[in-house]
Formats: sequence, C-alpha cells, structure tokens
Amino acid sequence: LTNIFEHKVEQQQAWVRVVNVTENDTDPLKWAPNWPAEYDGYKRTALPTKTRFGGHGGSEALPEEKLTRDPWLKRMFLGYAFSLDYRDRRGHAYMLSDQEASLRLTKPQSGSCLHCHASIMPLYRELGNGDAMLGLERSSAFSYEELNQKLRASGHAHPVSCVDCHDPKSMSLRVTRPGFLRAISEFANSDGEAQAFPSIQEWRVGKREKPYDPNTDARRSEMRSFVCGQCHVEYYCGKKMPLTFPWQKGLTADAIEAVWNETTFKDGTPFSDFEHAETGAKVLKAQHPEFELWSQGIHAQSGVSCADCHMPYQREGATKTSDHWVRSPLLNVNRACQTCHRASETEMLRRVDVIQQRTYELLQRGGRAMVDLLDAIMLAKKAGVPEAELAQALLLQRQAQWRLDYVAAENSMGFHAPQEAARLLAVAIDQARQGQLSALSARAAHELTGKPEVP
Amino acid sequence: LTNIFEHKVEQQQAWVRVVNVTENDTDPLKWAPNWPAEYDGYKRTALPTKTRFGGHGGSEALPEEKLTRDPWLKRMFLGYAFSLDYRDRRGHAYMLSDQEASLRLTKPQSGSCLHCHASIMPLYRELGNGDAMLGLERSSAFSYEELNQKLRASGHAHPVSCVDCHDPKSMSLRVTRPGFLRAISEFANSDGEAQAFPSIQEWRVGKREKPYDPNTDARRSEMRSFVCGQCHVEYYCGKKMPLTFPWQKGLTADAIEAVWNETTFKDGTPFSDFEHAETGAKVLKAQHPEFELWSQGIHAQSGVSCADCHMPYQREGATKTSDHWVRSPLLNVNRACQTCHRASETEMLRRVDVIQQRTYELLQRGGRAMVDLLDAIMLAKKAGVPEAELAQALLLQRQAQWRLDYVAAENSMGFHAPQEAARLLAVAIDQARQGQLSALSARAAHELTGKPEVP
Amino acid sequence: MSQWRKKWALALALAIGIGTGIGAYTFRYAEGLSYFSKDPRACANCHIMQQSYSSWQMAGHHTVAACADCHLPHETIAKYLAKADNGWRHSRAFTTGNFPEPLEMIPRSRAILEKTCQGCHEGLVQGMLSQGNEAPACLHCHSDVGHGERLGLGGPFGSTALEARQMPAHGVKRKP
Ligand code: HEC
Ligand code: HEC
Ligand code: HEC
Ligand code: HEC
Ligand code: HEC
Ligand code: HEC
Ligand code: HEC
Ligand code: HEC
Ligand code: HEC
Ligand code: HEC
Ligand code: HEC
Ligand code: HEC
Ligand code: HEC
Ligand code: HEC
Ligand SMILES: [Ca+2]
Ligand SMILES: [Ca+2]
Repeated sequence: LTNIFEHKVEQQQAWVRVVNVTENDTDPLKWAPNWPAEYDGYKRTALPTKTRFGGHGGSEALPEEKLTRDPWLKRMFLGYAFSLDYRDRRGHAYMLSDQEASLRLTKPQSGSCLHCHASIMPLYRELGNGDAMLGLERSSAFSYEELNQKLRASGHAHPVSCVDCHDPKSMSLRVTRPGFLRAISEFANSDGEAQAFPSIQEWRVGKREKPYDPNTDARRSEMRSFVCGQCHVEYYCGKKMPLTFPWQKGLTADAIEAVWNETTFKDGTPFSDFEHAETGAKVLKAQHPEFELWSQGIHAQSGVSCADCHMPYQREGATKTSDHWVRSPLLNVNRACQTCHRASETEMLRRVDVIQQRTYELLQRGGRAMVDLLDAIMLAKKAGVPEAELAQALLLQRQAQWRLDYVAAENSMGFHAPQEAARLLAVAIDQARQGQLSALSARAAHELTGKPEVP
Repeated sequence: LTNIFEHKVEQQQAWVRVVNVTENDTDPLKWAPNWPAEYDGYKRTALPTKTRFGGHGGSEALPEEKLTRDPWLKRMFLGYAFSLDYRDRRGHAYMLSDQEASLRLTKPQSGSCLHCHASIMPLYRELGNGDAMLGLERSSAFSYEELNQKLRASGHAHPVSCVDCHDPKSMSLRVTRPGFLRAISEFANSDGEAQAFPSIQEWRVGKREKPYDPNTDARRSEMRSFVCGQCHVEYYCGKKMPLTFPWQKGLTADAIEAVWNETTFKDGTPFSDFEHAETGAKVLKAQHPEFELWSQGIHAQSGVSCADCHMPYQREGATKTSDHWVRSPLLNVNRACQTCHRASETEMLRRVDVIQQRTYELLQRGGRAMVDLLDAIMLAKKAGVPEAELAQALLLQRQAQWRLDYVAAENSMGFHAPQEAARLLAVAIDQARQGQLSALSARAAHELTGKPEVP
Repeated sequence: MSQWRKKWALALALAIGIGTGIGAYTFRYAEGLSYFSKDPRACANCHIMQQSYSSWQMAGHHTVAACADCHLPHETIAKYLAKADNGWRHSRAFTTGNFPEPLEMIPRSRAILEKTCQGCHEGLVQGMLSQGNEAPACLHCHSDVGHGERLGLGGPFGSTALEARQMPAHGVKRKP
C-alpha cells in the first residue's frame, strides 16, 4: 500500500525544479536536485566495467595499454604520439583525467583536444567573445597545457556534462560542439548517402535556404545520436589546421579518405597525420569513428539511435528515465536490446559474440598483413631500392593502414556495422598484400638489375 | 460483390481430396485437383524472372553464361567441365532440361547427377530393390546418359515434384533424398555449431540411441528448410565416390574444407575435384552452398526458414497457402519480408541492394587477386622454378579458390549471411595474395640462384 | 456512449459511402456495423482481422486493453470520425480484395496509436514527454505490445509461432 502511495507522490514530483540551471552550470552536481535519477546514472560512469571487447576492467589507475596487447598497433604508429601510449576507453567520468594522464601529451598537443574531453563551452564563448565557433578556432593556437590551465582556472573542468547535451531551459536534447555543428551541415550539403538521417534527406530536397542546423532541423530520434556524434567521430586535431571532422563527401571510410587526400595544409603540403618512422610513408590516423560506422549499419538505417542501446529507458518507481550510466549495452541486454529483440539474453550475447569474433579474426589477419608489408618495405630499403620505386608500396601502406586502423579504432569490434567492417578489413588486407608485392618485386628487380620484369 | 460471398464460402472449405495420390505419383498434374493453388504456383516456376543478381531474365533458350560475364571464373575452372558451360540458375520447372542441355555433359558425368534434378525416388527404389539409399549408391555406377534414359523410360522424368517434399498421405513435409538424410545425420553427430537447428541441439544432449532422423526428429520450422537442403548444398558427385555432402565436421566453409582435406578416394589419392589445367594445383569446386551459408546467418539463427522467404504464405480468398512459385523473394517483398519487417518495400529492397553490392565488390576484388595469383604461378613456371618450390603457392591457390568459389557459387550474392560472406572473401583475398607472394619470391629466388632469402 | 452519437456517426460513415450505393450494402453485409462496438470480437468479424485478434489474445495487453482502446482515439468526436474512416476503408478493401497482405498500417492509424499509448501511460512517460521537442515514438521500441512480434500471414513468428516452433514435422494442416 505504501508502495502505491510512493508512486503517486513521485509522479507529481517529476520535473519539479528545485534549483535553476543555466548555460554556465557545467557542474552536474548543480543539476542533481532537479534530476536525481539521471545524475545518479551519470555518476556511475566512474564504476569499472568489463566485457570481452568493451569497458576497461578493474580498478587499475589506467585502462589496459592497447599497444602491449597488439604490438602491430605500436609498429603501425611508429613516429606518432599514439605509439607512446594508447589505451582502452572507459566511462565518461574519466575523460578529462585520462587525457591529462596520457603520455601522448609528452609530445606537443593542441588546445583543441579539449573539445571532446571537458565541458568546454563557457571557455569557447569566452575565447570567441560569445561566439563559440570562433572560440574553437582560437583554441587551436593554444598548447594543450595552456588551455587546460585556463579551463581548470575557470572552474569548468568537468567531463561531458548535462549542459553539453541539454538545453537548460527546456531540457530538450541539443548539440553544442562547434566541430559537429559545422561538419554535419557540410555533410548535409554533400551528396553522401544519408539513409540514417531523415531530416537531412528532407533538407536536401527542400529549399536549402539556410544551412542545415541540427538544433532546429533534426528529429528527436536523430538528436539521440547527434549528441554522441559530437565526440565519437574521426577527427584531425593538431596545430596545422583547426579541429576538423572530415564529412564533406559523406560518412563512409572511403569518402573520408577522399577528403583527407584532397586536403592541404596552409603551407601547401598535402594532408597527412604523420610520417611513418620506419618506412617514411605519409599516413593517416583514424580515431573512434563510432558515429560514422554506425551510420553504415542496419540499426542506424532502421532509426535505432546510440541512446536506444547505450542509454536505454529504465523504470524508476512510477517514471521512466534514460539510463545515464552510458556504457556497454552488453551489461544491460534486457533493456538495451530486448525491447526490440525477442530473443533471450544469452542468445543476444551469442549473436554479438559471433559478429565480434569474426571481426576480431579479420582484424588480426589484417595486423599480420600490415607487419609483412612493413617488413617488405624495410627489406627493400636495406637492399638499396631507390625511393621512387617504393612510391607505390608506400601509397598502399597509407591506404591499407587507414582502413585497418579505422576498424581497430572503432570501439564496437565491428558490431555497429558488421558487414561494412568486414568489407573494410578485406580491402585493407588486399591493399597491404599488394603493397608487399610491390615492395618485393621492386627489391627483386633491383637485385637483378632490371629482371624479372615487374608483373 | 461476389467476392464477399466467395470469402464466406471459402472460409468453410477444408481439404477435399478429389483424387488419391501415392509415392509413385511423380507427375504434379496428378495432384492438381486436390491442391490447385499449390499446383498453380508450382507451374509458374516456368515463368522468366529477373532481379539484379537473381533469376535468369527473358525468354532465351538458356540462362546467361556466367563464364562470359566473369571471365575469371572460366580461368579458375580450366581443366574442369565447369569451364565449358556454367549458367545462371532459373525456376524449378527447368531443372531437368537445363541439366540435359548443359555442355558439361560432354564430359562423362555420373548418374548421381539426377539426385537433385528430377523426381528420382521411384527409380532409386527400383535400383536398390526398395532401399533408396542403396539405389543412390548404385546410381553412381551408371553414366548420366544411361540413368537419364532409364528415368525417361520409367515415366518419372519430372523436375522436383510434390512427392519429393510431401508425404502423399498426410501432406506433411518430409525429406526423401538419401544424400541429405545421411549427411544431416552425420552433421548431428558432429560437434559443428548447430544454432539454426533446435532439434539437433536437443538430439545431441539427448540419448542419441538412434541416429538423428529429420523425418521424425525435426520441427516443422526446420523441415521448411530441410526440404530445400536436399539440393541447395555443396556436394561431390562423380565416379570416384558415391554422392557426398561433406558435413561431418560442421556446416561452415572451413569445416567443409577440412572434410575434403581429410578425404581420400578408394585408390588412396587425396581428394580433389580437379587438377587446374594451367598451374596443376589440385583444387576443389564449390556448388551452391545456400543451405550452408544460410545456416551461418542471423535469419537461420532466428528460426527463419527458406520457405518463409521463398514460399511465403499468401491468401487466396479466405484460405492461406504457401506460394509454390519458388523464386527470388525480391519479386514478392510484401509477403516475403514485410511479414516480419516493418520497413517499407523500397527500404527492404535498398537493404538487400547494399548487402549484395558490398559482396559483389569484394567478389570482383577476389577475382582479380585470383587472376594475379594464376599469372604469378605461370610466370614462375616459365622461369623454370622447380615444382617443389611452388608447393606453397599451389596450396594457397586451393584454399583461396575454395572460398572465392564458395561465395560465387552461392546464389544470394551474400544476402543469406552478409558478414560471413565478406569474411570468407577477405580470407580468400589474403590467401590468393599470399600465394602470389610465394610464387613471386620463389621466382625471384630462383632467378638470383638463392638470393634474396624468401622473407 | 450515448445513442444519438452512435447514430450520428453511422450517418456520417454511410454518407461517405453512399456515393456508390453498393458501398452501403457491402458495409452492412460485411458487418460494418461492428465498427461501432467496443467488443473486440466485433473487429474479428472479418476474417482478415482474425490474425490480429488471436495474436492480441496472446499479447500482454489483452487483459487491460481491447482493439478500440489502442486503435481509436479516446476523445469522442475524433473516435467516431476515425471509426467512420476505418469502417469505410476496411469495408471497401474487404470487398474489392484490393489491399496489401500482410496489412500495412497507414500513417493516420499509427498516429492514433501513439496518442492512445500516451493516454494510458501518461504518468510513466511524463519525463519523456516533458522535453521541449517532439514526442518520442512509442512504436519504435514497443511495436509488439498489442500483438507480439509482427505477424503478417503467419510463419514461425506469426500467430502460428508456437505451432511452427514446436509442432513436429508431421501433421501439416490447412490453416483457417
Ligand atoms: C543496436 C545497438 C547499438 C547502437 C544503435 C549503438 N551501439 Fe555502440 N555498441 C553496441 C554494442 C553491442 C557494443 C559492443 C560493446 C562491448 O563490446 O562490450 C557497442 C560499443 C560501443 C562503444 C565501446 C563501448 C565500451 O564499453 O567499450 C562505444 C564508445 C559506442 N558503442 C558508441 C556508440 C555511438 C556513439 C553510437 C551512435 C553513433 C552507438 N554506439 C550506437 C551497441 C550499439
Ligand atoms: C564531449 C565528448 C563526448 C560526448 C558528447 C559523448 N562521449 Fe562517450 N566518451 C567520450 C570520451 C572522451 C570517452 C573515453 C573516456 C575515457 O576513456 O576516459 C567516452 C567513452 C564512452 C564509452 C565507453 C564507456 C566504457 O565504460 O567503456 C561509451 C559506451 C560512450 N562513450 C558512449 C557515448 C554515447 C552513447 C554518447 C551520447 C549519448 C556519448 N558517448 C557522448 C566523449 C564523449
Ligand atoms: C572529436 C572528439 C575528440 C577529440 C578532438 C579528441 N578526443 Fe580523445 N577521445 C575521444 C573519444 C570519443 C574517446 C573515447 C574512445 C576511444 O578511446 O577510442 C577518446 C579517448 C581518449 C583517450 C583515452 C584512450 C586512449 O586513446 O588512450 C585519450 C588519452 C585521449 N582521448 C586524448 C586525446 C588527445 C591528446 C587529443 C588531442 C590530440 C584528443 N584526445 C582529442 C574524443 C576526442
Ligand atoms: C552525452 C549526452 C548527455 C549528457 C551528458 C546528459 N544527458 Fe540527459 N539525456 C541524454 C539523452 C540522449 C536523453 C534522452 C532524450 C530523449 O528521450 O530523447 C536524455 C534525457 C534526459 C532527461 C529526460 C528524462 C529521461 O531520463 O529520459 C533528463 C531530465 C536528463 N536527461 C537530465 C540530465 C542531467 C541532469 C544530466 C547531467 C547529470 C544529463 N542529463 C546529462 C543525453 C545526455
Ligand atoms: C530500437 C530498436 C532496437 C534496439 C534497441 C536494438 N535493435 Fe538490433 N535490430 C533492430 C532492427 C530494426 C534491426 C534490423 C532488422 C530488422 O528489421 O529486424 C536489428 C538488427 C539486429 C541484428 C542483425 C543485424 C546485424 O547487424 O547483424 C543484430 C545482431 C542485432 N540487431 C542485435 C542487437 C543488440 C545486441 C542490441 C542491443 C545492444 C540491439 N540489437 C538493439 C532494432 C533494434
Ligand atoms: C530472410 C530471407 C531468406 C531466407 C531465409 C533464405 N533466402 Fe534465399 N534468397 C533471399 C534473397 C533476398 C535472395 C536474393 C534474391 C535476388 O538476388 O534476387 C535469395 C537468393 C536465393 C537463391 C537464388 C535465387 C534467384 O532468383 O536466383 C536461391 C537458390 C536461394 N536463395 C535458396 C535459399 C535456400 C535453399 C534457403 C534456405 C537454406 C534460403 N534461400 C533462405 C532470401 C532468403
Ligand atoms: C530436387 C532438388 C531441389 C529441391 C528439393 C529444391 N530445389 Fe531449388 N533448384 C533446384 C535446381 C536444380 C534449380 C535450378 C534449375 C535450373 O536452373 O534449371 C533450382 C532453382 C531454385 C531457385 C532459382 C529460381 C529462379 O527463378 O531463378 C530458387 C529460388 C530455389 N531453387 C529455391 C528452392 C527452395 C526455397 C527450395 C525448398 C522449398 C528448393 N529450391 C528445393 C533443385 C532443387
Ligand atoms: C546436391 C544436389 C545437386 C547435384 C548432385 C547436382 N546438382 Fe546441378 N544444380 C543443383 C542446384 C540446387 C542447382 C541450382 C543452383 C545453381 O545453379 O547454382 C543446379 C544447377 C545446375 C545446372 C544449371 C546451372 C549451371 O550450373 O549451368 C546445371 C547445368 C546442372 N546443375 C548440372 C548438374 C550436373 C551435370 C550434375 C552432376 C555432375 C549436377 N548438376 C549435380 C543441385 C545439384
Ligand atoms: C521443394 C519442396 C516442395 C515441393 C516440390 C512442393 N511443395 Fe508443397 N509445400 C512445401 C513447403 C515448404 C510447404 C509449407 C509447409 C509448412 O509450412 O509446414 C508446403 C505446403 C503445401 C501444402 C499445405 C498448404 C500450404 O499451401 O501451405 C500443400 C497442400 C502443398 N504444399 C501441396 C503441394 C503440391 C500439390 C505440390 C506439387 C504441385 C507441392 N506441394 C510441391 C514444399 C514443397
Ligand atoms: C520470419 C521472419 C523474417 C522474414 C520472413 C524475413 N526476415 Fe529479415 N530478419 C528477421 C530477423 C529475426 C532478423 C534478425 C534481427 C532481429 O532480431 O530483428 C532479421 C534481420 C534482417 C536483416 C539484418 C541482418 C542482415 O543479415 O544484414 C536484413 C537486411 C533483413 N532481415 C532483410 C530481410 C529481407 C530482404 C527479407 C525478405 C526477403 C527478410 N528479411 C525476411 C526476420 C525475418
Ligand atoms: C495495446 C494496444 C493494442 C491493442 C489492444 C490492439 N492493437 Fe492492433 N496494433 C497495435 C500496434 C502497436 C500495432 C502496430 C504493429 C506493427 O507496427 O507491426 C497494431 C497493428 C494492428 C493491425 C495492422 C496490421 C499489423 O499487424 O501491423 C491490425 C489489423 C490490428 N492491429 C488490429 C487489431 C485488432 C483487431 C485488435 C483487437 C482484437 C487490436 N488490434 C488490438 C496495438 C494494439
Ligand atoms: C469489414 C471487415 C473489417 C472489419 C470489421 C475490421 N477490419 Fe480492419 N481491416 C480490414 C481490411 C480489408 C483491411 C486492409 C485495408 C487496407 O490495407 O487498405 C484492414 C486493415 C486494418 C488496419 C491496418 C490498415 C490501417 O487502416 O491502418 C488496422 C489497424 C485495422 N484494420 C484495425 C481494425 C480494428 C481496430 C477494427 C475494429 C474496430 C477493424 N479493423 C475491423 C477489414 C476489417
Ligand atoms: C487502455 C489503456 C492502455 C492503452 C491504450 C495502452 N496501454 Fe500499455 N498498459 C496498460 C496497462 C494497464 C498495463 C499494465 C499491464 C500489466 O502489467 O500486465 C500496460 C502495460 C504496458 C507495457 C509493459 C508490459 C508489456 O506488454 O510490455 C508496455 C511496454 C506498454 N503498456 C506500452 C504501451 C504502448 C506502446 C501502447 C500503445 C500502442 C499502450 N501501451 C497502450 C494500459 C494501456
Ligand atoms: C527508445 C526506446 C523506447 C521508446 C521510444 C519508448 N520506450 Fe517504453 N520502454 C523502453 C524500455 C527499454 C523499457 C523497459 C524499462 C525497464 O525494464 O526498466 C520501457 C518500458 C515501458 C513501459 C513498462 C514499464 C514497466 O516496466 O512497467 C511502458 C508502459 C512504456 N515503456 C510505455 C512507453 C510509451 C507510452 C512510449 C511513448 C511515449 C514509450 N514507452 C517509448 C523503451 C522505449
Ligand atoms: Ca584522424
Ligand atoms: Ca563440391
């Protein structure tokens, strides 16, 4: 009986604002009295979680080092900060401290890094005199340490916070990050396939008078993914160019590669993330393209959003709230999957496992092909093959490495788009082996001075 | 208006048997008066149909030649009857006449070929004195021509017929083909993953007193695929061994390869389908593994059977029948797919297209890798590389060709298990390129008499 | 539900249908009047609706909601308009046999459903509805509340789910 009574009371309390919150309230604690259930969930992102390929495990100071687990990653990144330290992700609560602790910061990094690791909007507005987009642009001139200090001093040094995804007045979802706002509008303006985004399809056949703006044009179901797309995306973030999400031609790995290939730095040199320390190839680095890979999968194209799986609704007393403990859905199959899928929890876990296992097997196969390619190039160099004759092998290294890294850096081990991930790995493997063939035949031709003719 | 009256009347109808049918009634016309709707559908399998990758198109005498469309197929099959004539499939009505018309018959073929191309059971019973299994075994001693003549003389020269899938007394589904009966029982007895087959899982944990028998043990939903698994499967059908479905280790392409690798002919030589005319590699031929690939996909593992998509229910007045016009489900999306999927017809077609396009692209990529491999081996041979040093390249040809052919010969262009098909192609490409590397470095080593050392 | 409203709605429905005299006959004959009853068996009067009826009986809501609770607006006027609309469209379709099978819900029907879900579950989903932008689509996640998994014409996931999954191979019967 008391139970019913409690329910009734809670029902009325939903959404009673105990305190007022504003654009500058980056501390989630401030929001807690109004929305205690959401706040409780949010706080739990500090708890350790572990699945076969997800989460970060126990209570160690830092998550596991990917470079130790897969040495071919380290080899692939030689010459770049990622070869120093590259770890598993973990909960949102750690995003700022994990960044600060990374040995990648022993190389000079740009202030733009904070775009996705802190509740940065007030600082952007400050830097841009009210214009956040300008603020972001200015942020790339700062070193990471300088901007981090400014942030700490401003009192906004929190991980992603309520105000980053919610309008404090209406609590509607909204996107705040300038990087995303610009890029999604560029994407809308491209002719890249947009099956997952009905509002972009509509905008494209509509008047196009104003640039596409997710905060006014997107549907609620799209916003449930856009808020995540602010950060879980491929980017360039360095000193040579402002923070860029490369979506001008579409959201596929191939379209993104094409954008990078056509990009030049201010000094006119063609875009690349780094020069590979061993081979000298000018290569790319892919970072967590969850949003992009998801967009190529059947879930996205059926309207299933990130929040559907990673923040499923849960019943708390007499109201339903979104679980703000953003984490692997495999820890919460009942709510995350079974509202849509009738299969048992064991069966859902088995399905994911089959998909991830296939991806993992191909990924390791790709890693072996990459190592063989690097070996072949180095042997050719040792044998004195001139630079020019290795151009093709180096180009193939760039292409293969892009795709292999794309799937490796994506955090769902292929689940977000199983067939597409397998396709990318197949192409990566082909390119790596072709590079190896090119290096081998260049070396053979060199050692035979001209013979056998390269087939 | 009459329509409504009819509805009301039909609602009351039950199965009225106008004529009696028996085990020896292979002529579907005999069954027509009892089940006119099913018979009408069955007859329509003679109509031409066409989708992007399915069906066979217009009213030409014979379907399109695959060898012309994809010349790499022809090259891959050199030395085997499949390099003479290899066409698109079409409707069931043509199965016997298309076989008879095939130029593959210009090479001696075994009588067992009829197992899947005619209503053959009465003839098997005759050959085996009532024991069909024995009849099948004896059939391999006959040449195709001999047995075909016997069949024609017996009056049973019909394509797959009612009696092949239905018990004439109860009209229950049943499987008749000895090849399937033996193989599915062997598979049940293996520890191959059987996610798609609940009754096999049960049999395995049960007493196992009697061998697994689909006709008594399988569920109805499984029978709706087993009847197709009688023919839409990988096989060996030649003179050196009775007809074999290679399922003793499981239903994956890898498990089947393992079975072939461990098989020897009676004369003790290791199993292979043919010797490649150019390279001399002892290779395998994969035939239409629809049942096997389907079993690895999410549909099979969710209990969706062949008949669900290829023979969906349809309403005729107030009664429901299974559409016996077995054909591409893309010609019938509403019934075939929308019965389970909530997306629109256009959207379902688009989804299939995305899946098939990705598979097609990888398949062609695999074809190029295969041609490069064959070229590399031939160059090495020309350069005088001794046989022994090419052993690895030839082995890799066998492995790569097996997987490439497996996906090419499967008739859904990857749809039945999209990620698995992409995985197989990725592995095929890797193997083909590794074979090429092996041949190239053998040639280089040979031409340099010992140098550079093979990496 | 008052008597005069029933009559008013019937009149409206017939007025739409009367254009072709035959429409009225059809409507009556095919038990079109059942559109004006709350009894779920009334919907099942058409064999086309049989599948929906039997699957509804197996789904969670059958003890708390009947067809009309979900498929017709809860506000009186809107309810009768919808009844007339459905009544006319379904009767005509039934007569001509001209409709897709499995059935496809039209957007109007979908919109009604969304509203009726909210109607009963207002308290629970208050938080979801309180956000400024458009309401979430309940059917995106809960499309199986009324009838279980989508049924179409049957098959292993339809009203024959239990049958197909559990029935041994023998005993195929013509389905009604
Ligand atoms: C249909 C469900 C589904 C959707 C939609 C979905 N994901 Fe996932 N996601 C998963 C699953 C399953 C995993 C694998 C988790 C694991 O391995 O433990 C995963 C993994 C992840 C991971 C790694 C999680 C970890 O614990 O390490 C991240 C980050 C992620 N997804 C972000 C996203 C983003 C961003 C989106 C939208 C753009 C998205 N996901 C859409 C189901 C989904
Ligand atoms: C402001 C940037 C930002 C936004 C917005 C954001 N994320 Fe994250 N997310 C991160 C960072 C950074 C990490 C890694 C933190 C770490 O490893 O310390 C992370 C980690 C994760 C993880 C891994 C959690 C674990 O337990 O391993 C998941 C899952 C995830 N995010 C999903 C989402 C989803 C879903 C959304 C949208 C609802 C979202 N993220 C929005 C930046 C963001
Ligand atoms: C576009 C958004 C974005 C930008 C810009 C960004 N990050 Fe992250 N970062 C993420 C997300 C999302 C994750 C969690 C997913 C993962 O670990 O792959 C993450 C994870 C991390 C981690 C923990 C895992 C690891 O890689 O070891 C570190 C450290 C990190 N980022 C450092 C940086 C640094 C340094 C920069 C600037 C060069 C930077 N980030 C720029 C979004 C971003
Ligand atoms: C990374 C993005 C993100 C952050 C950070 C975030 N939310 Fe949310 N929040 C969401 C999403 C997505 C929804 C679901 C919106 C919908 O229903 O469409 C949501 C929904 C809500 C709702 C509506 C009721 C519900 O639970 O569905 C409230 C209230 C809310 N959040 C409060 C908060 C508070 C308080 C914080 C900070 C402690 C916070 N949110 C942080 C993404 C976020
Ligand atoms: C809001 C609905 C929804 C949620 C939540 C959802 N799915 Fe799905 N899922 C779908 C739809 C729709 C499809 C596409 C097939 C179809 O139309 O049924 C699908 C397809 C799949 C497939 C087959 C396609 C593929 O990529 O291989 C798998 C596996 C799957 N889901 C697993 C999951 C898992 C695991 C979760 C939870 C982490 C999940 N789904 C959550 C709706 C959902
Ligand atoms: C979930 C639906 C589904 C299931 C289950 C299914 N198929 Fe298919 N099948 C398809 C689709 C879609 C295609 C592609 C048709 C096309 O390209 O026109 C196809 C293609 C085929 C083709 C080539 C058809 C043609 O017109 O050329 C054959 C043969 C086939 N399937 C046999 C089978 C067999 C045997 C099984 C069971 C072991 C099976 N299918 C299970 C959907 C299905
Ligand atoms: C007795 C052997 C046999 C059985 C049993 C059998 N098939 Fe076939 N099927 C064939 C042969 C042979 C062909 C090719 C005929 C030709 O090309 O002339 C074929 C062709 C097809 C095609 C291509 C049709 C087209 O229009 O292109 C489909 C689809 C198909 N079968 C599906 C099925 C399904 C589903 C089942 C089970 C319900 C089944 N088959 C049972 C032997 C069989
Ligand atoms: C295990 C069953 C089975 C056996 C045994 C079998 N077939 Fe078939 N055959 C099929 C099926 C199923 C198809 C349709 C699918 C396809 O074309 O890939 C087919 C298609 C064909 C076709 C038409 C397409 C093409 O390949 O040109 C010919 C001709 C043919 N078979 C000849 C033969 C000959 C000759 C033999 C004996 C060496 C034989 N078949 C043995 C099942 C079988
Ligand atoms: C290749 C296999 C195959 C052939 C040949 C075949 N059927 Fe069927 N038949 C099926 C399948 C599968 C079903 C669905 C049975 C179920 O759901 O249990 C079926 C169902 C039926 C039913 C039950 C009612 C219905 O339509 O679902 C009848 C009656 C029937 N078939 C008659 C015939 C007749 C008459 C012929 C010959 C003209 C024939 N069948 C040829 C596979 C076949
Ligand atoms: C009897 C039910 C049923 C039928 C009929 C059916 N499907 Fe599915 N389909 C499923 C189920 C179950 C899944 C797995 C995901 C889930 O649980 O929703 C699925 C998944 C899918 C997926 C995503 C998985 C993948 O392989 O990429 C696609 C695409 C798909 N179906 C297309 C089709 C098409 C096209 C047809 C018709 C030719 C069809 N389906 C017929 C039940 C069915
Ligand atoms: C709890 C709410 C609820 C009740 C009660 C209910 N339905 Fe439904 N009905 C739904 C939903 C939700 C759908 C949409 C299903 C979908 O999208 O596949 C639906 C769909 C339908 C459809 C369209 C065909 C289809 O399968 O999509 C028909 C017809 C239908 N219902 C008839 C009925 C009849 C007749 C009754 C009473 C016997 C009934 N409904 C009771 C919620 C309900
Ligand atoms: C006169 C016979 C008949 C009666 C009585 C009937 N229906 Fe229908 N219903 C049909 C037919 C025929 C269709 C297919 C119409 C179409 O798709 O154009 C249909 C389609 C539907 C649909 C899906 C199409 C749409 O309109 O969105 C729903 C939902 C539905 N009926 C619900 C109901 C409910 C609820 C009742 C009882 C209040 C009911 N029906 C009574 C014959 C009937
Ligand atoms: C006439 C009032 C009424 C309508 C209309 C209604 N519901 Fe319900 N619903 C209930 C009640 C009462 C319960 C609790 C039943 C129980 O606990 O068994 C319930 C239970 C539920 C549940 C939890 C149990 C389950 O079946 O999964 C869900 C989810 C749900 N409803 C969603 C919906 C959706 C979505 C719609 C609209 C398509 C809807 N409801 C329409 C009254 C209604
Ligand atoms: C994005 C997916 C999603 C959407 C959209 C959604 N729900 Fe739910 N709903 C869920 C999940 C997940 C649960 C299970 C919560 C739990 O188990 O704690 C749920 C639970 C429920 C329950 C049952 C609560 C209980 O356990 O008794 C009802 C009733 C319900 N929802 C109604 C609705 C209504 C009405 C709407 C539309 C306004 C709606 N839902 C929209 C995902 C969703
Ligand atoms: Ca990058
Ligand atoms: Ca074979």
